[in-house]
Amino acid sequence: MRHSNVIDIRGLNSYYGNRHVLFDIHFAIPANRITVIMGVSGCGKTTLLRHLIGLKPSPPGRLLVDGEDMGGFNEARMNQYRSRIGVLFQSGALFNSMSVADNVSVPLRVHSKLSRETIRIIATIKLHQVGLSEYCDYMPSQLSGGMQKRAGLARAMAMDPEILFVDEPSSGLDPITAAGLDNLILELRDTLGMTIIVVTHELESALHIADQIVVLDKGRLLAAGSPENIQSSQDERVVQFLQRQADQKHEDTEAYIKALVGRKLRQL
Amino acid sequence: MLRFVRMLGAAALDGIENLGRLGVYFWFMLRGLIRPPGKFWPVVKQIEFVGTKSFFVIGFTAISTGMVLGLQGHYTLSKFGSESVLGAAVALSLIRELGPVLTGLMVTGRAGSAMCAEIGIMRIDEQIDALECMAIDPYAYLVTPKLIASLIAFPLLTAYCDVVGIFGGYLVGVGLFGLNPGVYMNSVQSSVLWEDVYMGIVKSLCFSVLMIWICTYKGYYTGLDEGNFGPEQVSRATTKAVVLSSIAILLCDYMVTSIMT
Amino acid sequence: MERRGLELGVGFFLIVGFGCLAYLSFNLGKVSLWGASSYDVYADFATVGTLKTRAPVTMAGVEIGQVKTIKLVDDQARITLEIQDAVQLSEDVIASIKTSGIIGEKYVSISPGASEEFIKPGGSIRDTQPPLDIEGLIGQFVFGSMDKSESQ
Amino acid sequence: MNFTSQRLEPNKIVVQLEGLLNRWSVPKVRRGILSLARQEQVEVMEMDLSRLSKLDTAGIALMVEVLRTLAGKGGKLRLTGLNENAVKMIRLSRLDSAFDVEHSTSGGS
Repeated sequence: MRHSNVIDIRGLNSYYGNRHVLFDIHFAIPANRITVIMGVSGCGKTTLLRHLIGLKPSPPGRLLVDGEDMGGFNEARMNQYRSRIGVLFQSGALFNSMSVADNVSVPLRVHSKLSRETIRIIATIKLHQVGLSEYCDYMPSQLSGGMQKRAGLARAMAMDPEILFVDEPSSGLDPITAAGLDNLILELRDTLGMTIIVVTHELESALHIADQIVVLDKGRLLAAGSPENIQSSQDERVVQFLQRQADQKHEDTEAYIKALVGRKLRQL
Repeated sequence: MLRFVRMLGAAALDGIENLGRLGVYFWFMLRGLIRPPGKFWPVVKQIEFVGTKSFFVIGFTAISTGMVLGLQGHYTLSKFGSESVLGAAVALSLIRELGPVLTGLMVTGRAGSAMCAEIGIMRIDEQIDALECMAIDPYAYLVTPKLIASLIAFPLLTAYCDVVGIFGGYLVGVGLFGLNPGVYMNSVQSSVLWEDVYMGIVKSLCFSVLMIWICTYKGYYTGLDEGNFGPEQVSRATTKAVVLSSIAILLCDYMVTSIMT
Repeated sequence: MERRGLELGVGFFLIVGFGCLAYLSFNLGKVSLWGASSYDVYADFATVGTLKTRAPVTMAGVEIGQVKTIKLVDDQARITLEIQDAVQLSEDVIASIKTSGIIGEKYVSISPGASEEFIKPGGSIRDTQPPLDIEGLIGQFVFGSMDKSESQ
Repeated sequence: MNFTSQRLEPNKIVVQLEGLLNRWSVPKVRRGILSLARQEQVEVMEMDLSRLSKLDTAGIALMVEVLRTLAGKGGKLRLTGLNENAVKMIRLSRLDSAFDVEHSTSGGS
């Protein structure tokens, strides 16, 4: 019996050196659903993502995968987890020394005994799903940024993952392609029952695809819930975020002056 | 005063940390030998990159070095009336010393820098993260094929450099100074011992390991010192990689020479 | 097609590289692929002069081996000669240390013997002649001690 | 993963697939199924997927290969007994028009 929550996050704190970037994050990622992590740039979205895919080690007991502590994963267990996931990075992260189709083939070539022919067909199918089947033999540098990102998604899907992580899918894409990607993500959930985690700052797309929205602000969890819940939230900062108001109180004045003149305000 | 002591301590700790990481990196690089993915084609590609594409530059370096050795050697030896050992002078200095060192330095400049930049770009572009997320060992996938290829290519390039260099000396000695070709070749033949050739091979193997180790390490940890990742970090890492590996090669050259003679 | 170019380039590189390496090792470095094709023979000399290890060993002017080690045993110099397998030394050969040219290197010359028996690997050459010692020669001539046997 | 084949007519062959058809099992059965499709007289292959419990993209790719082999000599590939999972996978791969699919069993649409 499958755990209904694929990933449980229980009070996750994260640091870069001495800088505290995530504060006590608590939420769960349900299976077969789309979870959207939102927030303005620099709020810790990407850091959270790096914890979820095991690129940044997690402290013990704070991150559970199928009820198992990810902080205690050894290398073999981590690789087993990673064989179940697919990740699309912000930049697409295509290997620029090989063609687009070869990029999509990499995980299959390393992790399966499939023949070259079969792998080539799978790569073409995946590229077709993202609308790039005519670009199989192009080099990544010959593609636009949006196309690179779509090719990256094709590569993330190459192993038919159970869990798909997508970092900023629609940034840098034209609205039509972005909508196409949103629909593909919905289709993946509906047809394959994939668990999908999307990191984005595009509200419209988030409201369209999400089953659950998680809002982060300055490393803290602001709200988590269904899109309806988030939209009807009374919380001042959530409302502000939703209305995309310019963040007036972003920097406190005193710190600003201090940064400018190098001393405290009252000393002036 | 206290501040100075603290700075010294911090620098020492930093150095130890770096050394430790360098050691762990070396271990991961070796571990890559027995880990998937398959390495045959990657190694072939790297041999092409390190070996075939260095042919011209090594050949050019070797022939000009050989000719200079011929000129200088002839000038010095003619003072003692022993031009007949010109071949020995050229061959021994090339095989024991200049061949391995010049090959090491030239290949570091040509291929080592490119390797560092390649891996550095993969680092800042999240490609190494992507590899890890596909459960592919980035060391086994990226670094180890380069190591194997260099271990094969370096001794061969060195031998090629030696032979071309000896021919360069021949050109000057025989062509310019009218030495008897038989005398030159006989002097080469009778002076060179297997031990000399062996030393050259050992040196080139050491240099190949050093170059790969340092250049790919610097690329792999691009931006680590500064804590941020950007194109300027790649260029900085590349510069550091070339300088450090060149120094390491020269130091190692001295050590191998002193141990083996 | 791209792959063919790659294969061609790498193949070319390997051929030239191994060719150069083989030339250096076999032609210049004088390595024989059949490593165990020599055997050791000992010879004791009263003095070896300035003989060095790896000096050639010749018979009738043809190189048949080289000097492997030089050691002091019982106040005498014991040298180990590495002789090629194809060459068999009669029991009664004479080993002498000679000089090539005036300032040239010392080498070991072996003059052929007549015996039917051959020296086995690990055996020793009984008759040896130390290098020509001009000072000693003059002394002998002056003091007339010609009958003193110089070799045992 | 197992498959059994049955020659119905000289030019028609029925392949029954059983179990999982995914990237682990495809390499084991690929050669066998393709050699069936390559037999000279065979023009129509019918793949019975009713006992197939799971199908992933590698399985789809195998079908594409069979289709390609048959199409090269004017033959056809027919899929029967598709379960919901198979129908979805084929639709997701945008191949529903390429295969001759029989939508009779277990409502996929």
